[in-house]
Amino acid sequence: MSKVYPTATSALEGLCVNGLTVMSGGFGLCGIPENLIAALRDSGAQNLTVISNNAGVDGFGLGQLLETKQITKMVSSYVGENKEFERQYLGGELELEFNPQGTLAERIRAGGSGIPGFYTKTGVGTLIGEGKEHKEFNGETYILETGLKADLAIIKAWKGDAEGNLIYKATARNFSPMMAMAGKITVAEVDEIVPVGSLDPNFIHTTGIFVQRIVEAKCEKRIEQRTVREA
Amino acid sequence: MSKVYPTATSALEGLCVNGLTVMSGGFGLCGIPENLIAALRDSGAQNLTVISNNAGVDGFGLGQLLETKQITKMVSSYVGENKEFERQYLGGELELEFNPQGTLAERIRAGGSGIPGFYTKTGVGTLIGEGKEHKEFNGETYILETGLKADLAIIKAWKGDAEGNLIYKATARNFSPMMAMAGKITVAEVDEIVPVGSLDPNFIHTTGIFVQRIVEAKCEKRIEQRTVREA
Amino acid sequence: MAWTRDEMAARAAQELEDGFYVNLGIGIPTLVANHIPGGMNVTLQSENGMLGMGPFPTEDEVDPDLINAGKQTITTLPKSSFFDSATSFAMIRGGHIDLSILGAMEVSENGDIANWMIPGKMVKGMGGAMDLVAGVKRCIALFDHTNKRGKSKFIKACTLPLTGQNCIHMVVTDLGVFDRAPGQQRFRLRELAPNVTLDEIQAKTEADVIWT
Amino acid sequence: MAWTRDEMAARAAQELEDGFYVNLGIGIPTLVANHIPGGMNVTLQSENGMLGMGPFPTEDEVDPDLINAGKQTITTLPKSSFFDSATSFAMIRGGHIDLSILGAMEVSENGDIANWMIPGKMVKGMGGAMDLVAGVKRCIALFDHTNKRGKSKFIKACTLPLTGQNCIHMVVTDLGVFDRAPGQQRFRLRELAPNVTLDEIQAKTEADVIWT
Repeated sequence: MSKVYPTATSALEGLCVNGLTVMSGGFGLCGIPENLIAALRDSGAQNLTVISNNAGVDGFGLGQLLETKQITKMVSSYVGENKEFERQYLGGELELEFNPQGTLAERIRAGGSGIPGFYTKTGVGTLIGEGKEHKEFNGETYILETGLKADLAIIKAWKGDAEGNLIYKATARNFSPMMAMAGKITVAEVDEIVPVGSLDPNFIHTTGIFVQRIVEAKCEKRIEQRTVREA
Repeated sequence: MSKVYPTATSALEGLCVNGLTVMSGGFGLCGIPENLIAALRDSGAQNLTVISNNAGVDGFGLGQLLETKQITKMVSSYVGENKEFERQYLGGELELEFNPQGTLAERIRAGGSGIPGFYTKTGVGTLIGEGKEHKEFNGETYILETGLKADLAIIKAWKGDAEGNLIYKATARNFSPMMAMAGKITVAEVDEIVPVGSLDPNFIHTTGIFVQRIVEAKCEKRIEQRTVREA
Repeated sequence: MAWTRDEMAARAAQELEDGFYVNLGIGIPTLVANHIPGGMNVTLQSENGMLGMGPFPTEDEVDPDLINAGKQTITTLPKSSFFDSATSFAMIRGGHIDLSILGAMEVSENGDIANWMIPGKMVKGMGGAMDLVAGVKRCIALFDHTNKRGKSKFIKACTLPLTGQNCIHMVVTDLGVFDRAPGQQRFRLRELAPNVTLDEIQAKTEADVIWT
Repeated sequence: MAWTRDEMAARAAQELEDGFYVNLGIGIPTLVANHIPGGMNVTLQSENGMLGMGPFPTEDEVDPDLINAGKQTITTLPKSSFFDSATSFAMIRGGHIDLSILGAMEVSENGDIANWMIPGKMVKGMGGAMDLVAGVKRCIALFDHTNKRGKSKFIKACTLPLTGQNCIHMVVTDLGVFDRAPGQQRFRLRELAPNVTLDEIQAKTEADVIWT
């Protein structure tokens, strides 16, 4: 029972059903599972709820799933970079649930860790706190946030092995380690599959227990804000 | 303002007051801050509450603080290896609060993460659940556990730099990364202080923001259950 | 003839499946590691922060920084990974471990387990046991059917303080095997140890189970 | 003469201290990085998962896997470290960041801030702003004193949906500086930009502050 799949399409085989809740890693376009997003689009699965910090850009990343109207609901912290998103949202075609970024990250970690709820100060006294349980601890007010899980998590890592052990590079790590935990099935695409035993056990970011399938795939790695200084 | 101290004693200077709540890293005797424990004992600070998965063995690790009766209360998951502990506990000299090991680890992480409470299934229907708030999520019952913080966290790492960045070795990591987060002041003893920039930023276990003081010190690393097979 | 401890471990090992992540408790459950079928990829978790536990070290390989949850020196395997205790129990609490095999002082007919505390005696603590029984997908209790005075340990209701409620899915004792499918309330006798009669096991079982 | 954006950033940078861990918001706050006094060890956090943010890369150094929270390409420093988003916000929520400097649409006299949403317009989202104002030890709001129509943005009560309640400790605008000590309710005028008169700043401030 190998975890290694030859292509992004085969790595999603049997998983892409209508109505799926999908977590998708990445911050902006950094660390997104480009090939798995494209494969999910090609699967034609409809009526998706997508949990992702951002919504991609027009025509790239999750923007590809928006173009084809496969997404019904987004759970995100920031969605600024996407005209098609704006059009669908303002037109009432797309449901949107904003979460503060740290609350989103912690909800995903909680979901993967068997924690159905936790309290946070973030959002107290704002729209985010409305309708949520409030509770005092040591004289301060907190709100209850719930754990998030997904039927499918698609993430991007730098290197991985056939056991599903993963390492990430730089800030491309972001949400992927928690999403790996919170997905009922987690599929990782990696720049490189390396032999089992070549990753140092002290420095594995996501252990294989959280990863059910893995595929090596080449990423374009588009940059949103190329900012340089003089050499 | 350097984080580096020349000795364990100097690294605790000004911190060892009576009535302190101290977190101490390690699982059994694996990954305990041997030198900082000894320095805490030598400080003479009384009436300590110690949060640590275990309580050391007679005369070593936290056993040293028990011998001198500096500890008033322990918060632990397992304390089996210590006769002096047993004597003081049965004699009513020592208060003991048992936490399930995973609840203890998560309470410490929560304390360091600004999360005052979270729900868990662990302990529902047992003594651990008594007197705690119960709440249903999706038809299942959970109990509320609170975040833990400490005035002082003493931990042990493998290598560290002057910025307080740390890496741990093998299973000596255990509770230390969370305790580093939950200590108002965190002091780390390391096998080796290395130059800033020599630790790979992708593979730092505890970032310097969680570490206020660091000291290089030689550890005995006593083994509790030396178990070997034939070569 | 009842099963030996090693035979009990071998029987429990039959519940392993390829690709399983497993946590083995201290005592008899540790022996299960010796009975993992060849060619089957089973990964052992140690709750102090490791996946892919290897065998005990040779004298040369002993590393004080590398121990299991029983505080014994161990080794790594090529697939091993280390992590902190919060991540370790996120794994356990979050239902990522397929199987936990653990010892018991008492198991009740509704799947409660008591294995951490005897009132009046010095209590060592529950360690990770409460987290394991609450979080792991499937829990097998492995224990001697009766105590030293011949009294059943598979009983109507636990008399000792519980480790967990309604969390045991299979019971393997020296006399036989009982299980219940997810959602089922009652255990059913599945297997008798060689030369153990139905009469004998019934006489030694206080729990109300399905015998046929 | 009111402060320029760069002068505002320079003034905010005077609040930095050696050893501080600081999160800078998008926009004017980003400029604060250019005014860190030489020899002062200040570590910049980027909430997408980095401590020790370095300068923008040269063309050769550009790495798509290395960006800041504004999605700009950046570089590392010798002290840098990377971590996941949950750890990043554990840092923020847990009060480990010493200082956050962020932009604002409105700040109220009791320290509320609104900077994420204008009803009726397309809302991009709060990103990490709500976590930052709720968690960081000290928050400085850096913004133009009035909007384009000359209306005060430092007001009695925010009219826009809040980002956080009672969380701003210092206000730096193009006209001057206001602060309040921990536990104090009201802000006090601390400093005027060069050639800004008390009359002018009072006329442009709706918030009830202590002027002397």
